[in-house]
Formats: sequence, C-alpha cells, structure tokens
Amino acid sequence: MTALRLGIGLAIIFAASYALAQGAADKRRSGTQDMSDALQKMQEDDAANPGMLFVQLGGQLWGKATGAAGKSCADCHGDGTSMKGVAVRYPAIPKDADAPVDLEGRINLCRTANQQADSFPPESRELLALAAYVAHQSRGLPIAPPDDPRLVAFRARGQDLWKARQGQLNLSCAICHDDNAGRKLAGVAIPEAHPTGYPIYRLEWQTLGSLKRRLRNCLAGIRAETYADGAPEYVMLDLFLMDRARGMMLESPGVRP
Amino acid sequence: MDRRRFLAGTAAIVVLPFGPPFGTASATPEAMAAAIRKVVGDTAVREGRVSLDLPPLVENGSTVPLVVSVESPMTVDDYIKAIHVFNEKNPQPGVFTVRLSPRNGRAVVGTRIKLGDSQKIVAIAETSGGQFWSASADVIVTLAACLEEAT
Amino acid sequence: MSNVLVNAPKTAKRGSSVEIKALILHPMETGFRPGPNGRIIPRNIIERFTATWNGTEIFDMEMSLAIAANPFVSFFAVVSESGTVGLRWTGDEGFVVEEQIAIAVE
Amino acid sequence: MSRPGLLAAALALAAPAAVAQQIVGDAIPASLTGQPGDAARGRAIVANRGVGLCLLCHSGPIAEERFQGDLAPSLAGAGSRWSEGQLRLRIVDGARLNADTIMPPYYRTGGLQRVARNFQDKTILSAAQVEDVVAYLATLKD
Repeated sequence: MTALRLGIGLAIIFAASYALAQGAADKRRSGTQDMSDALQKMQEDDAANPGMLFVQLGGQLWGKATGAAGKSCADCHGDGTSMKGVAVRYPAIPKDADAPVDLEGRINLCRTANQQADSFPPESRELLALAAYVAHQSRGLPIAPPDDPRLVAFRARGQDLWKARQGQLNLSCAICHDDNAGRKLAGVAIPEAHPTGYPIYRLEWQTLGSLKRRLRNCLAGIRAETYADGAPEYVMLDLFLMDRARGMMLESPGVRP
Repeated sequence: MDRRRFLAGTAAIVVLPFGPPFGTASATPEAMAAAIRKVVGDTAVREGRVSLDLPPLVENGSTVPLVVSVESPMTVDDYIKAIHVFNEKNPQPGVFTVRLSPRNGRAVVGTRIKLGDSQKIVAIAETSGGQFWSASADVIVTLAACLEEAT
Repeated sequence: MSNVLVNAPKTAKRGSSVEIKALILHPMETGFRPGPNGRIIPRNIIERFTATWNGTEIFDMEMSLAIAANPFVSFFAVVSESGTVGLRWTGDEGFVVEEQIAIAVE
Repeated sequence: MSRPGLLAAALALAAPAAVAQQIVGDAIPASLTGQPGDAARGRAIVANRGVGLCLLCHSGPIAEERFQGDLAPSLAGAGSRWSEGQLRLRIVDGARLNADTIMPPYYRTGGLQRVARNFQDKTILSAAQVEDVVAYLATLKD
C-alpha cells in the first residue's frame, strides 16, 4: 500500500517535473501567442476563421476530377484524412527526385504527373485552397521534419540564407526574428517567425497566402530583391524554418495581422 | 451632411498607391455627426444599454472584429428594431445598419470592419418605442513596419 | 463550388435563441485602391445580407465599403419550430448568393 | 571661388565611397555637403517611417509618432552623447565602428547584397538629408 502510494507519488512528481522541463526548455512562441484575444478567437473558431472558407474550397477541389487523366485527388488518396501528418513533414524530397519541394510544389507535381493537368499558378486560389485543405488535416500535430540525410545540405543552405545580410537596409532574417524577436519594431512586437499556420489568412492581404508570399514581404521590407517564383531559396528557407519549429503545433489555417 | 461639405470631402480624397485599406480617403467627425442626425432626427441619443466590443489597439485596420450587444427583452412590446454603426474617418460615415425583431431573441450582431486610421466608432440602437441608445469606442490602428509593397 | 461557410447548431430547444455565423468569399473592393497597373480597381462590394426563417425575414443588414473582405456576420434567431434559415447576399455586379441551413427543434 | 567653396563643391559631388577619406577617429568631422543641415527638415526625416525609418527601431522625443521602436537606443540625448561628427559617421555607415550593428548604412552603396532593383546604387538618405538628420540629432541635448 505504502509502496503503491509512493510509486504513484513518484509518478506524479516525475510527470510534473517532465512537463515543467518541457515547458521551461521550450521558450519558442508561435505568432498566435502574440496576437490580440480577438484575433486568437478568430483563428480558433472554425465558423469565424476566414481561412476555413479556403479549406472548404480545397475539400471541394479534392473530389473534383481534372486533367487529361480525369482523376481527382480523392481517386488516389481517398478522403482528406489520408493527408493527416503530411503537412508537418514538408518540404520533402519526392520519390525519384533529388531536390525538396514544399507542400504546394508537391500538389503541383500531383497535378502535372498524375492528373496530367497544368500546374496551378503560384498564390492562386486553387493552390492555396488545396494546400490549406491538406495542412488542415494536420492541425494540432507537432511539426516533424523527416530525418532524410539528403535534406541536411538544403536545410543548411536555408540557414545561411536566413543569416545573410541583404538589401539596402543590410539586414538578415535572423537579426529581426532571432536576435530581436519580442522587441518592438514601430510599436509592434517582432514575431519569432515560426511557420506554424501556413497557409495563413493575413489581415493585411485580406486573403490566404503562402510562406513564400510572407518571405517576399520581408525581403521587400529590407529592400532586397525577392527570389523569383519557384526559386529553390524559398524551399530551403521553408526547410530551415520547419526544422527550427520542430515539435511546435501546426495551426493551419492560421490567422495573422 | 450638406452638399457643399460632401463635395469638399470628395475633393479632398487622395489615393495613395499602398497602405491602409482606404488610402487617405476619409469622412470627418462632422460627417459622422450629420449621418447620425439623419438616422435619429431630433430625438436625443442617450448613452447606455449598448455595448460595443472592439479591440482598442489593432495591428491592421483591414479586418477589425466588432460585436454590438444591446440590453433588451426582445419581446413584441419592447425590442431593438435597428442597430447602426458609424465611423469618423473611413470614406463614408456609415459602416452598417441591421434591422432586428423579437424573432432574434437577442440584440447582438458581430461582423468585421475596415478602419483606415485610428478613430472613434459609434453604435446606436433604436428601440421599438423610438428611443436611441449609444456606445462609442476609440480604436488605435498601428501600421505594420514591413508592408507587402516596398516603399 | 460553394463560397460560403455557415455555422449554426443542428438542433436547439424550442424557444431558444441560437447564434448563426456566416462567412462568404468576397473582395469587398472599396473603389479607392489602385491595382497592379496603377488604375483604380472598381468598387465591388456586397450591399445587403438578409436572413429568413421558414420564409419570413428575421435579419437585414446594409453593408458599406467599411465591411472587411470575406465578410463575416453573426446574429441570433429564436428557434420556434424546426425549419430552415435562408441566407442571401446581394451586391455590385449582380452578385447574388443564397445558402440554407436547417435547424431542428429537440 | 574660394578654396573652402571648391572643397565643399567637391565633397557634395563625392560618391559615398569617398566617405572613407573623411573619417577621423570615430567621426566624420566635415559636412558631407559642405553646408550645415536643417534641424527642422531633419526632424521630419526622422519622424517619417518611409524616409528616415528611424522610429521603426529607435524611440525619440517626437510625441506625435505614437508607435516607436525599442530595438535601438532612444534618440533622446543623442546630441549630448555624440558630437556632430560622431553622429554623422554613425548614420553614414555605423558598421565601420561595429561590424555587427543592426543600424543600416544610410550613405553607402558598396558591399551590399541583393539590393532590390529600385534601390540599387542609391543611398537610403542623400548627403543633404544626412546633414539635416545630423543637425536635428545635435539639438537633442537631454
């Protein structure tokens, strides 16, 4: 009896200290935590989150046959629940390829290779809607980049880009989002820039947008040349950022100011 | 709002290429007062019974959540028949008007609005008995440092 | 392709007031913003949103330029009998969208 | 034209690259234009989020700009802490004093990577604007 009680007591202490250790060790903050209550509520309520309009649209596209092959996503993948856990491990290297693609790139590969349809243009409503639909299936799961050794070099290159000063203002991503996160830029706290909610409904855009679009905003902000549509730099930065956010919870579709 | 003021207002509209949702187009506190007068006529507007829930500080004026709730039994004899929301600085002073009836049960409406700049928002509720009640809120709009389009 | 998202409880107690939330894809273009070519994008907004309960109007909203893109509206309705809420958005360029949602009395 | 006049004319035309020759210790003692700046214009440049950009990172005694930054020291008292020459070098190219500074180089075009096309070979501020900002900051004595 006493031993049992002791055992339970120890178990509780262990669980509590484990939780404490986790909490204390992980000081990373998703952008959600820095938003006003009103915006947090907007993200959390599916009936209010405008990103859910796109998830719904994505679900409709999922079942629609298209392309010369006349196949829908559902014809191969079944219903959307088969996509659970996919968004948290992208970017990844597709079978028979040697370079990583992001989630939108993967969707377009399916379009061209399997459906024999045209790629969706970058930032098109259809592409974002399908990406949101797929990402939404992983909402609540921890970000879990694959341990593919081929990704290491791409990820390292992403980290280099993150740290490289560029633009007329001669700033890097890291200067703001690592060194000065939480401090105020023009009165507004700088977020840590974890890709926890993509595609996001950004109020400034008044629509859904990709991580690429967000990265372009930052580059324009420091007066740097943006990378071309489809440039590998976006995927490498995505790889680095997803690794940096490893273990954080996916919130897609996120709402951000 | 008289015609001269309206014309002066439109002439003053300058559209900037980028930035807040309306550029710098703006109504004025006087235009808002005139728009309110048009709704309430000569009836006095009393403060109270209305609660206007808006975040006091918003990072982006493009989508600002707003809820108006009015205390009312919402019975056939005593209900809120309309809620009007006005602003000072958007291009037009009227934001929205909703018409209600006892069939709503509760005089509560939520939506999202655009605010081109920091300003005062006023909500006015009209009772079935012809009274007007109001609440106002000041919202400060900050602008992100790094907007999508380069300066 | 449906471009609206309507949320209401599927069932409710007779006589209770339930919240109905509606989102619709729409740019709510103000007519004050220039497009990529520098020309002003013409005004294109939803002007009116109405709700009926089994055919009787219960909610009417006049919108303006100041309603945010992809408009969201929430309001309450008394559930007096099982029925259908009909929602209708109308606006510039002949925009009309209708949607229905059923609520049953428990 | 007098000798100082000639010198001023030569400096006004000098490319930003020539600034290096003007550095003495941790300062650029001479005006980049040969003329003193205008403090009132300088205040407007500092206050403007799209021109001086200063208040994005710094706070300063400019009450009408409500949203100021806290990434960098307050500009209040800058004129007591630094001479005009010291202020000038810190604005022109603060990296010459601290390679890790986050302060953008306001009057340098060399050594920058991937500058956006519409900003290429342009300095953030012109020489005259730098002088205006120096003149304004020099007035911030407390």
